[in-house]
Amino acid sequence: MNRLKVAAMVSVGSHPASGRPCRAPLDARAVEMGLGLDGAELQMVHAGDPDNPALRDYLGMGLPTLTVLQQPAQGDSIPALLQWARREQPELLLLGCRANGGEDSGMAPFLLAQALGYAVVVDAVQIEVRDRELEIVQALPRGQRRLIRAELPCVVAVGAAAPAPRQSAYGPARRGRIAIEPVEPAVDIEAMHWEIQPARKRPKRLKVVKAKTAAERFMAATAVQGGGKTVRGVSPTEAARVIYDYLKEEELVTR
Amino acid sequence: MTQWVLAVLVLAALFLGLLGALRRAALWRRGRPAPVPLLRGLLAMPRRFLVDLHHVVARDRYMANTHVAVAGGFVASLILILLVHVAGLDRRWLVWLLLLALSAMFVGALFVARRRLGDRPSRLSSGPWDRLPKSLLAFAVGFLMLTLPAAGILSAETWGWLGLGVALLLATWGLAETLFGMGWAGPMKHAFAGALHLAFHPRPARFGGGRSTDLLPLDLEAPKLGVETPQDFAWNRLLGFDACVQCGRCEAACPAYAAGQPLNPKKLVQDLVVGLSGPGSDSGYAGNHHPGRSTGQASGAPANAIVPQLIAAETLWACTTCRSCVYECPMMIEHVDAVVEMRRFLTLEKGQTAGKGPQVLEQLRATDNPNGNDPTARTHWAADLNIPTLAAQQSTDLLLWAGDGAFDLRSQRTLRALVKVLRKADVDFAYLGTEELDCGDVARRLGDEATFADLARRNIATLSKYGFRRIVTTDPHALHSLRNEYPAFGGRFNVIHHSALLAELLQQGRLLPKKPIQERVTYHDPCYLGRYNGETEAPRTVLEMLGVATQEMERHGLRSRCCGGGGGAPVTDIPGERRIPDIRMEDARAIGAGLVAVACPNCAVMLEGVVQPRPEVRDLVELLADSLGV
Amino acid sequence: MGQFDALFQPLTLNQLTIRNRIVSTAHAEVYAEDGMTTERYVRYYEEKAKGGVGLAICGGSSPVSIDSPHSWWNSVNVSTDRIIPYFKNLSEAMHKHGAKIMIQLTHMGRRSRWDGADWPNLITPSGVREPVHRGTAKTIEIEDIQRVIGDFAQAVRRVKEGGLDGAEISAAHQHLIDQFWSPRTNHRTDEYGGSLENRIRFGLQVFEAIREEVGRDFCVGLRMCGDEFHEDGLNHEDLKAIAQAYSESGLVDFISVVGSGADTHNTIANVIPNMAYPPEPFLHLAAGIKEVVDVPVMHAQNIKDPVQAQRILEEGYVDLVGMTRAHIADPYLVTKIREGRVDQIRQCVGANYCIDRQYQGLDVLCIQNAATSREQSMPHLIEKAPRRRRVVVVGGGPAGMEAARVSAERGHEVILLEKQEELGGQITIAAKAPARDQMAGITRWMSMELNRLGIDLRLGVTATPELLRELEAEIVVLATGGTPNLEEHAKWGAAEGLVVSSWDILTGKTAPAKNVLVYDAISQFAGVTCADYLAAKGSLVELVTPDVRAGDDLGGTTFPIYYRKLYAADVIMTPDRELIEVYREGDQLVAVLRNEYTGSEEERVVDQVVVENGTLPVDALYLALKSESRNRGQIDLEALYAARPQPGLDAHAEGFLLYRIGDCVSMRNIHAAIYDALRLCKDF
Amino acid sequence: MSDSQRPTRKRLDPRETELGQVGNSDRRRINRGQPQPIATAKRAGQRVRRDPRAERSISAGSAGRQRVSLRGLVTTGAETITTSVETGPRMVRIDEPAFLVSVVPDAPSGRLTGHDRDLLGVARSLADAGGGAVLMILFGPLKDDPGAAGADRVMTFEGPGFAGYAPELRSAAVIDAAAQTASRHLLFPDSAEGGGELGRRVAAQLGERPATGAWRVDPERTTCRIAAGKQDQVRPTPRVLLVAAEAADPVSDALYEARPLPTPEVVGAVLLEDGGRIAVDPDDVALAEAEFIVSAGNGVQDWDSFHQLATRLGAAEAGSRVVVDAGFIPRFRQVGATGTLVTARGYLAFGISGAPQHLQGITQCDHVIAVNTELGCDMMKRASLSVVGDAQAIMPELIRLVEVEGEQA
Repeated sequence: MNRLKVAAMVSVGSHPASGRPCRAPLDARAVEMGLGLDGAELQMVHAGDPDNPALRDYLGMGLPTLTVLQQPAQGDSIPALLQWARREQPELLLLGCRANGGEDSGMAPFLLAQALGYAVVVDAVQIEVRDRELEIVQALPRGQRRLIRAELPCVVAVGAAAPAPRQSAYGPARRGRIAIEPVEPAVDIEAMHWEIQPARKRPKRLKVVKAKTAAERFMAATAVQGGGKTVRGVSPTEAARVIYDYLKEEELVTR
Repeated sequence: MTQWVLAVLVLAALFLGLLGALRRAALWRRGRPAPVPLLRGLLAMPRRFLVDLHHVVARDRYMANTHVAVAGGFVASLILILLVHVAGLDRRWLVWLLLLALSAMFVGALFVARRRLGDRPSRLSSGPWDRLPKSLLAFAVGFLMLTLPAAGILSAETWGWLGLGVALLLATWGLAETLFGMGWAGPMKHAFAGALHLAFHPRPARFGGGRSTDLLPLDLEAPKLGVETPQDFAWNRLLGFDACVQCGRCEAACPAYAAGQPLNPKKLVQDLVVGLSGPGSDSGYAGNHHPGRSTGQASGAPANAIVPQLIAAETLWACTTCRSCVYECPMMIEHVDAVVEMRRFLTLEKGQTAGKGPQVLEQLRATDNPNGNDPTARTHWAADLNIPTLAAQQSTDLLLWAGDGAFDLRSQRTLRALVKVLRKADVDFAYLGTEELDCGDVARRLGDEATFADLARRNIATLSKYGFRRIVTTDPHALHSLRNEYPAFGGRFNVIHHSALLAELLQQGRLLPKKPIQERVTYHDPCYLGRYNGETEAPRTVLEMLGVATQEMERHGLRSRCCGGGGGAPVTDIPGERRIPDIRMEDARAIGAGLVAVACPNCAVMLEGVVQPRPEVRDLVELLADSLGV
Repeated sequence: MGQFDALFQPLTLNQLTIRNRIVSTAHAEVYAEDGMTTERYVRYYEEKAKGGVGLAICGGSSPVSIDSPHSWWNSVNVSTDRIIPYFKNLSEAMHKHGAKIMIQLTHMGRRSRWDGADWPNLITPSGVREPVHRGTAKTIEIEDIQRVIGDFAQAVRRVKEGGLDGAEISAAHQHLIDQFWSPRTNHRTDEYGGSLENRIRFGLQVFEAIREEVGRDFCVGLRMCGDEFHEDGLNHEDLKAIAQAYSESGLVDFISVVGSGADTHNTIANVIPNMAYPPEPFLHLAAGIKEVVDVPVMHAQNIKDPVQAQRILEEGYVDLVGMTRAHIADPYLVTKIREGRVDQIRQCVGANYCIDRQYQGLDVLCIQNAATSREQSMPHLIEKAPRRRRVVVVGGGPAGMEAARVSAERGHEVILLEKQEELGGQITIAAKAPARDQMAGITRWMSMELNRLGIDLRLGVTATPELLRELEAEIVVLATGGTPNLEEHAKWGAAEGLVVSSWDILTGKTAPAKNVLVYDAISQFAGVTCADYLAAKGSLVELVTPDVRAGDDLGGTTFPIYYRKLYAADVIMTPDRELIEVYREGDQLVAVLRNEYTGSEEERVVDQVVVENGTLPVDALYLALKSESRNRGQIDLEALYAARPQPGLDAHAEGFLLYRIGDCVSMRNIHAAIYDALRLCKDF
Repeated sequence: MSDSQRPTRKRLDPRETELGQVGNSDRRRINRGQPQPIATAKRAGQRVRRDPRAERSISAGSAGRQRVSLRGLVTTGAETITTSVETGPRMVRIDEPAFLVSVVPDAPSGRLTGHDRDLLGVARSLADAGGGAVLMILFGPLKDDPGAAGADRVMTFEGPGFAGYAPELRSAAVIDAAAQTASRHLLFPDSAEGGGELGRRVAAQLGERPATGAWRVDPERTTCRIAAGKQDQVRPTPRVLLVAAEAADPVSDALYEARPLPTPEVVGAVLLEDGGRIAVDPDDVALAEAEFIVSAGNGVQDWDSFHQLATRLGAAEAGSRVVVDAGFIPRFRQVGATGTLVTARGYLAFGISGAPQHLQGITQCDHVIAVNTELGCDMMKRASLSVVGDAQAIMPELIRLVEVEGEQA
């Protein structure tokens, strides 16, 4: 039986506190997911600067080689990655849902899938391959999970709820090989006209006070808001029924 | 005839024992090479045995005396037996001497037997070790019976054939245990391996009253980093393991063992003995196990990976590197070195640091501090103190090394108190501010030599830019790294612990405590200050000058019990039955202390983590600052 | 760095680095004398500095001009150079402990009283009278404007020369600057009125003059409001525009935002939100202003808890949190956060005892911390006694809890006997009323401290002379409290059960009836909150009082809360009537009222009459033990008032010392009970 | 004192100036005939008029006692004091829009999320800036009023193919709808509820480069948060936008037409199969994240039932500070300003009276259900459904109901 060809596409992240280059958290999870696949042949590929020290951190996860499609760090990595994927024909493409530190648009999985004609699943936390079929567990908000089945070939974008990546060990990181492949640099002309500014924190909205009069604004700020239906003078059984019906209506209980 | 039989017996035992010893030596030689001055070591051995080792053994008076009697008696007997019974030198005084030596051995062996067979401490291994006193008695009795006639006290016929047979049997048994067993892994192996271990000890600086506690640097270019298999250890390390007498003093001293974590240092050494002499299993082991584990599951061979077949990873990660096992070991075995060497392999080659270790190491690399704090937040604790930075003024008398306590609210209290006290004493000091990096202690104890080396080199480069006379730190771990471990990386600095500085300032009268301390105080010696740096007096001097009558806990000074905060143990967080700091707090409660004075940020955090109600925990300098009213 | 890292991030305002994000914002202390700071003033702030506060802003509404009177609130007078050496004392005291100190400067304009001291004509942009202070004022002339602008600049110079770290210019509570801003008070047609640009001109000129005088490097901030909540006033969008303009001027180093105008009785209550308000009710206003300015933003108003403060800072709503009342309740707030002793923080409960006193021109005191603002005589941190004694405290109300706490802090063996199954005494009852539940916070802290200190707490135990003798205490403190005083007038018919007490209602002992008359002879919280409680339960309530208005003794920031609620619930408030009789008629009660001023009488037919007439001391135990005690139960008043140890304490004599404190002596309030306990027990 | 000895006094009920008379036969009574309806006079504005002077004059004018019995009177302030006249929202109808802005809300369980409503606020501002209209594209019925949320047009795709997880067919539908209506902009919530994925699929298929994490949008320029939140990117507003939460305030002041539009036929390749939800232990989810929380306060004594109910409902457990202090609920499960601020869609509170600090912790909750013995406590004022009753009686009944219904289902 042929071994499943899997590729993990990795990018360089930046540490939230120090800004130093490091593994992109979701890409590292993608590599972790790839390493966990039995009987798969995993390749790691990166488009960018081969001298970036963070790349060694990926090698420290245990794979002997990281292919780097050499191009300026600021360039658009998608064309290079596509070109590589068309040549190498991996059946399963793993990458993080989002990069960490650049445009972070989260478009890469979709663009790759669209161009390659693969299926795409995002926010994956776990995958299993049986024959040519993939079972993917997808993370939903509030800790919920969904099962998705897909056929190979497929792009699986790994989410933050996926298992944490393994430790990057110094020995393998030092010994690992960075295989450099030069590619045509792709310049992102559109983005060159965009203005980049330091971000200011956007705190969560506190109150939407649409009140028009001063008195209403006053009340909105100082009094307890809300107030809905009140049920009184009913038996516990009836009370339970009212509550239960409400929960069902709002799909808080589904059973 | 008897004489002839006896000579053959002795010579045969000697020969077979020697054969075994050579085989044993061959096992050790499978280890990595280690440069050892062979002759100088051998020459130094007797002194090391009689002085240095005796110091350790003498902490247990009973055993020390017994050992002098038995070992001295045995060695003398053996020489005299060779002279009297083998060489046939029939000098009366020699025979009397032999009788004397045998009697000493007999009496000593009786005491050994009493210790072993009576109300024995549980730390002692049984099995062959319980047989040993009997064997020694057999030896002594057998040769006494055979020598008495030679002395002319009894006639040759006294025993009759039967008696003579019994005597010969006893002597044979004794010779088998001592000489044959010495070479072939009987309990007496310890004498032979132990003597050579003393001669070829990996830390010769420990002898002659010296101290050697720094971890040795690892060649990061080596094809394999750290110890994977028993034969990855240096040969003299293997020799050291073989010297173990399974007395269990390490076990009794080990905080992780006491807390029910899966580490028994004695068993750890025995596991390595199984490994170096394997293939084999630990089924012959007759002592206490790693807590929560049972005998018969561990197996190993010289070229097989140690973890997990021979030793579970948790066993290695439970160690707090407190060095109390090393300090207690009468055979001067270096358990901590072994643990760290095995951890190095797990971390550097396998990427299998336990617990939160991976995150801590990753953060250290990314931010130069173990919790991933914004590096610029390193000076937040001092925002209102206006401490000059060396970047601004280039030189100072005293450099304050803040350590990573700078990020921790608890430790900041200590640092702030120190700054106030230094100001009060009019000391000229400055700090590195955001130029300071983690000293690398945790990385190194967790086996990440690469990160340690990187941090050490960068810190040394920074320190080398500036002028200062001394470095002071509140953190004994930083003290140890900077003082003892940076020299190997080219950084030689005069580093003192704040307790020493405070004692100095108090003694010079530059600080005059005012308010007395009402609480009943005990002082907890940090491992990295006491055992690692030998500093047990200065903190007590400070307390004394504060007018505190300190109450000592049972284990204090160089034998202090660890708080559980060293060696990355809080990071790996190996579960046990209890928490180490709880045990230490029990020690304090047992003497009715209302306040535990500490001198290490790790100790402060660990001991304060014990649930209330408990004695208060204050650093020395906090007490001093209170008393000075600053 | 953990749970509270956002709090302990230093912040630099202009050239000034503040060690953490916690500020004690400006309030009037009412401790200055003759316009100069006093030892008490300095010690009050120094204690906060010791306790770790990052920045304290003192001198709420300190005037810069002589026609903005300082005497009404005993403020610091910054209109004279005489103040400079006083400032030096203050700044040295603060800097010694690493804290920064600024002062709030203002011209109050119309928001003051003219009937005293120099009898000034107050000034305001358009001569509009101020409702709360009844401040009539003249229309400010151009010459006045020039003068006041100069006064501001000179005042900031004095602040700088006095070594303070900065000044906060107030435009927050309808002071002169925001009287210019607000169309409510500015009807001018010259260059200071009309357009927003004109209305903010005066304030900008003030800042320009300040910068000219003290330079760009001295820290000067602006305090402003986020929404005046008046139909004819400034709304949030207006104030955002103003904030943006001041920020863009580059003259302002920080902006401190408070919610709500303050020139009516009802809006004043917003400014210092009491326990009825949600936490940080006006944070959205401060956050809105932060969105449009480039300078750091500070906000106070109901931020009392470190978790809450951390969340506000971490989310990035504002850059500095004002925890002012939190510091009045516990000046060691920051230290306790730093040291991981958050549970030991005496948390402000929002009773507003402090600020309500201030509005009455009385010195600021804390309902639960009697050491605050008495730093000269009362310790915040209690030292251990040289000798351990056995102290028995009877009664677990405020006096008893504090007595037990202080004695335990002294290191004594303390036994506390409480008849009920829980601690709290009358606080527990008070906390049953709507919007009063936070009162229980006083008990919560006390009880956690008593637990931490390991006292022998015996609940559900009635103290008897026999029991006390058995306990063989060296000191016995009786704090047995009071009981409702319904017996004062026999005609009320308490004996026949015609009236019930406010306690009966609040504890749920007596169920509310449909039509209830509440008679409140005390005019403190009990009557008003009892009426509120009944109304919330659906009763029709009339609240009758012989005083001139319902809840007459409630302070300026508190009574509006209840008026809002009582009016909304259609509670009839009938002042000036005395309850002279109650009698039964059929299954109803008839309450007879007499008008205080005309003597005319009228009746009410109701289902229930609730009388709030304060308490009578519970003193039977005291009287029984008095003669046995070494001191015959007497407290040496001279020693007590001078904060000296009681005379009998140093003697090693036989027998016990007996003291009684709190309502079991005579009815006063929580603060009085706690103060007595502290000053008595601190020397045990 | 006997009745005959009583002096004669007026009886007055200032609540109701309607003066009646009662009293004993030996006292003077005033029969005022038809009482003057002074206080009850109401203007059209529903305000009660009171004239204390008039009340006083009536009482002053009477020589004897006057009594008013309040029994039977039902007037309470709450019913009569209404400060403003209710007016309906402004109706807006755009018949011939210059262009359409299409919005695809998440609308899980048929309810618009807060994020959806913010998104509609953005859509409205884009549409209103140029005489356009907002088209809401839905998959399945909506329980909320799309017009009130700001939609001029609504297109609802229904059918089994769109139900559940169907991003491929949905993206095909959105592309078809956008093509059919020539939408100028396509807006998605950049959410984890599906909008983030759908929007990116659509953009990739259309070959559009979308603005993602857009938080400030106007017809010309869009600001997106990038670089792990450390930078903003300002760019021309593109056709496809994935908009962050709170990029605009929700629409609240007008009612839009929400005219239904016919849906196009949708054909699309489906490579993914929805395997359905996987059961998750609610206690494994962080409290701040929990979907449904059952919370206990002082009024809960029956802890067995409480825990059992939480398990049966599949809800996370939480509590007020009081029960946490008392040790019934662990500290990390405390809700409130001093504990955790929760975001649950449902918050079922037993025996919690609603201290301000507690209410602060549940401001983000959509559906608050309060069970309490105290009518009128603050928790009930906050709740969307309040039940007056004892938690101890209601919890077991609810458990029973969940069991029975669960079996039937």
